[in-house]
Amino acid sequence: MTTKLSNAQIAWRAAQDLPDGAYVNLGIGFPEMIAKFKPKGREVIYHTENGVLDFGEAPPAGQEDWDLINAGKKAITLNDGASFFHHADSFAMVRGGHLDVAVLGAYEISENGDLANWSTGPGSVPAVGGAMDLVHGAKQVWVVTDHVTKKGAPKLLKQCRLPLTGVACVTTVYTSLAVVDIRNGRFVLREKLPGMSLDELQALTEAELSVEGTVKDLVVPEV
Amino acid sequence: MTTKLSNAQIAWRAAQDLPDGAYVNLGIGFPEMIAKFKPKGREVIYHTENGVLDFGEAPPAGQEDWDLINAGKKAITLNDGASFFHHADSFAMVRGGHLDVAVLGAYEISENGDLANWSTGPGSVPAVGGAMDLVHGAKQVWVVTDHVTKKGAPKLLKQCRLPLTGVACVTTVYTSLAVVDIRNGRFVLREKLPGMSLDELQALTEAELSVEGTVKDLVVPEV
Amino acid sequence: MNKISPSIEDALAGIEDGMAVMIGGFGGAGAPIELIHALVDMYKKTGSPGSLTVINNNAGNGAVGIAAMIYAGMVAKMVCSFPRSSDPKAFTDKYLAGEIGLELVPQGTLAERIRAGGAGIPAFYTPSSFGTDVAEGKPVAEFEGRSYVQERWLKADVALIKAELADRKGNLTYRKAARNFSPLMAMAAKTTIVQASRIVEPGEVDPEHIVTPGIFVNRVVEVANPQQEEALLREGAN
Amino acid sequence: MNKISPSIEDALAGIEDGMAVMIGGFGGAGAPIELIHALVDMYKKTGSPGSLTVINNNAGNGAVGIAAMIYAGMVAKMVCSFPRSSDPKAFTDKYLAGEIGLELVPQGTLAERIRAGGAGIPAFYTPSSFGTDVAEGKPVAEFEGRSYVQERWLKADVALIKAELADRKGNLTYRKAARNFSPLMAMAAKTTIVQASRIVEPGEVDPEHIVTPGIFVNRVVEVANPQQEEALLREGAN
Repeated sequence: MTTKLSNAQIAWRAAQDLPDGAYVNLGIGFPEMIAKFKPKGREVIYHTENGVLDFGEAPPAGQEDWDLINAGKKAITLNDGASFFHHADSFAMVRGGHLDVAVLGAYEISENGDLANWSTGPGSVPAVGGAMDLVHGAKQVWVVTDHVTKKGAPKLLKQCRLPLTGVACVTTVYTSLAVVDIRNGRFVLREKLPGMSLDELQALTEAELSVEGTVKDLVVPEV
Repeated sequence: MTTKLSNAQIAWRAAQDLPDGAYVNLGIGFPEMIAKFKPKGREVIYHTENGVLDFGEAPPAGQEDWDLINAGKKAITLNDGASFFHHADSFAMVRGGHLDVAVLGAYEISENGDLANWSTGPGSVPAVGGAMDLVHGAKQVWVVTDHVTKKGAPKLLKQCRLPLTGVACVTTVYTSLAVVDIRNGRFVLREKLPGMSLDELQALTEAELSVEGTVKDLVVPEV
Repeated sequence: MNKISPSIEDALAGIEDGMAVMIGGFGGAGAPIELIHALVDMYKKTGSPGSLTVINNNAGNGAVGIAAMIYAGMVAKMVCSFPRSSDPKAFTDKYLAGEIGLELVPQGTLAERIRAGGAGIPAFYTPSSFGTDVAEGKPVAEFEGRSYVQERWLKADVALIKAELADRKGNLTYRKAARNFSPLMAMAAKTTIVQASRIVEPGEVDPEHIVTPGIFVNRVVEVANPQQEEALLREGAN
Repeated sequence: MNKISPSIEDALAGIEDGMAVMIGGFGGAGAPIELIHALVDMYKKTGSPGSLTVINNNAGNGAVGIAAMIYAGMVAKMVCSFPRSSDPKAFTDKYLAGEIGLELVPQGTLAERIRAGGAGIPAFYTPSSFGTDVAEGKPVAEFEGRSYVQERWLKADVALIKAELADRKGNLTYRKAARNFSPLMAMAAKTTIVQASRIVEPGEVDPEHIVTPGIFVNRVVEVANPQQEEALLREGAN
């Protein structure tokens, strides 16, 4: 029995929800992993905020062109139909509502969809990048994250404690234990690990998990 | 003795002040004539607000490409080094202060540089085009105009009576009788027709014509 | 992903009464004549789509393009900068008779408002029109000692534009000054419908040369050898 | 009209203490390494230009490019979205010691503020950063039921950018994702200085393919086979 999903498994689960023909921005780091698990037969067009649309996989080592990178500064390749544009046009795509899905990581998510993912508070160097733009404009904003912090504290909260990235912006959270939609200011549980009771999941979640209809089993292959 | 300059002569005079290497927008109609009189040896790059920089003369009749036109909808040709861009980029050039000179026609100009050139008041179809943008942003805004209306009334006024195109925007007025700079809210006479006294010119000008230093003769060849 | 429509009629499906329609083109360059005339035919046949708000720099010329829409009676309002063109009779008559609305917008402001609509910028400040009748009722603010007028974004339900090359993913190039407002309108409309002179395979156009990335485009229909509005007018078409 | 400078030193002339300098590049793509390093050499030799405000998406990486400027001590303040890169030691140490300023700007807002600076738009509203610490002190307004933050334009005295092709009139193309902020910065600086990998004759680049029209460019210097920041970093350069 799986006690929690690995990051790769969370990415796999999120990838199953990518709509065919969608324009998608995968945040740097963990969310980038989603591309690897895109279901076969679906065409997804990836956007990276540094000015490339419709890029493909990483090139083989040694064949990188360092003028052809994504927002995570990783080397990429182009699909047929790719295009280049400057940063203002790139964020017009983001802010103007042209992306179907943006996926980000999170420190904390609140039940009204607030996201905190850019600052752990004073003392460090603050860095926000494109996150504050990406949380606005995309039709769906997904978060992929462990369900709890490394210390075991809930990350799905009534209110975020850390500095916010955006207000009321997250639409779905894919965690190591569950898939949770945010609707009308509430966490609505869509799927949970089959080995876990609702009470057990609720104990690891600060805000109330609503149930509307059936909660499906969150079943993910080894990846 | 010339009693007044023709439009072509006004255009000739304005053309003599085109700086070498300048980026210039010539308003549709009368101002467009200025290009014809550009002094030899000076390179001037013309901008047209519908998205072409560095265009050349009209093509021979019958060789027009109607996808290659200026803001006056006249067929143009391209110089080596021309470029195409969309309307927002084109007006970024205008509004962003990148043009050296914009030249427009006028119904009325006031001594503080207000311009009225788009509406003769109620009853007609209003049409403003790019004029309200062109009067802002260009480093110099020139007006070419007859010194008086067809009925003989002054066009250089204390205050405009017709609806304004822009406030305090005109820097120089090239008229059929004089060249007048606008400085610190005053008309400063730079040149006048040699056959005309200052009093005679003032009588055709509603606002006061200041004199700073010498007034030169406005001498223009037959063109 | 295949955005290619099999026919102009398919491409135009879903345009409804009362919609706001952006139409590319400046003067006679870039007008999507075949899309416009198919829409006029549709209106003449079915009485719909009518009561449209049409956004373009001009308000029609002669009897073709937007002028044909106005003559057909399907336009309730024009949003434009220059409704006086060389032959503006279609608009002028209806306007003076009070039968068509007009929102007059300075050309640069029109372009910027459309871009803002596409870029998710609900409002911005511009020096254009400050102190003029056109700014009446709009908020004014001072920045660094100079006065500016607040303008709002402009969006539309549909954009009809003309491109030179297009692929099934919706990537576009334009031809010369026919580019004008079209890349902006493609961004600002819910549904962007393109007539392209030639459809190519994805990748045939260098990624450096694509002007409108496919993300801004919904439907593409090939119209080889499209009519050119200015040429039509000069031929005296009506 | 000839905007070609005979040397990098000529191209960089007139950059003074305290100026705001926009520098193209995102991560390691598009950084004008040769211009930057010549400026660092100039500072090391003459003590000027110092106290610069540098505008870039990042705050330097390793010991090359902007990091070299920071190590040299010529940067008073960074305006950027992401000062944490893979090796941000140059900035981090100075920042934590209080020896360098930081204005943190969300990436899309940074791009839009620079474009606004170039386009004569003194302020605009964006949803980005609403309700966050980054919006503190900024005016907020509601449009169509949603809240937005007012942001101001961003301009600079100088822009240093890297292009692929350039001609004597200043027309530019870029290479792949090295385009990023450079076309915007070219618009927003009083003096735009370009290092181009190759200088061509006007007309050699198709007018449809020019990305930055020459009106936005003041000086061009050819740097054939330019260094690529990311490649330098991976080679362990310092």
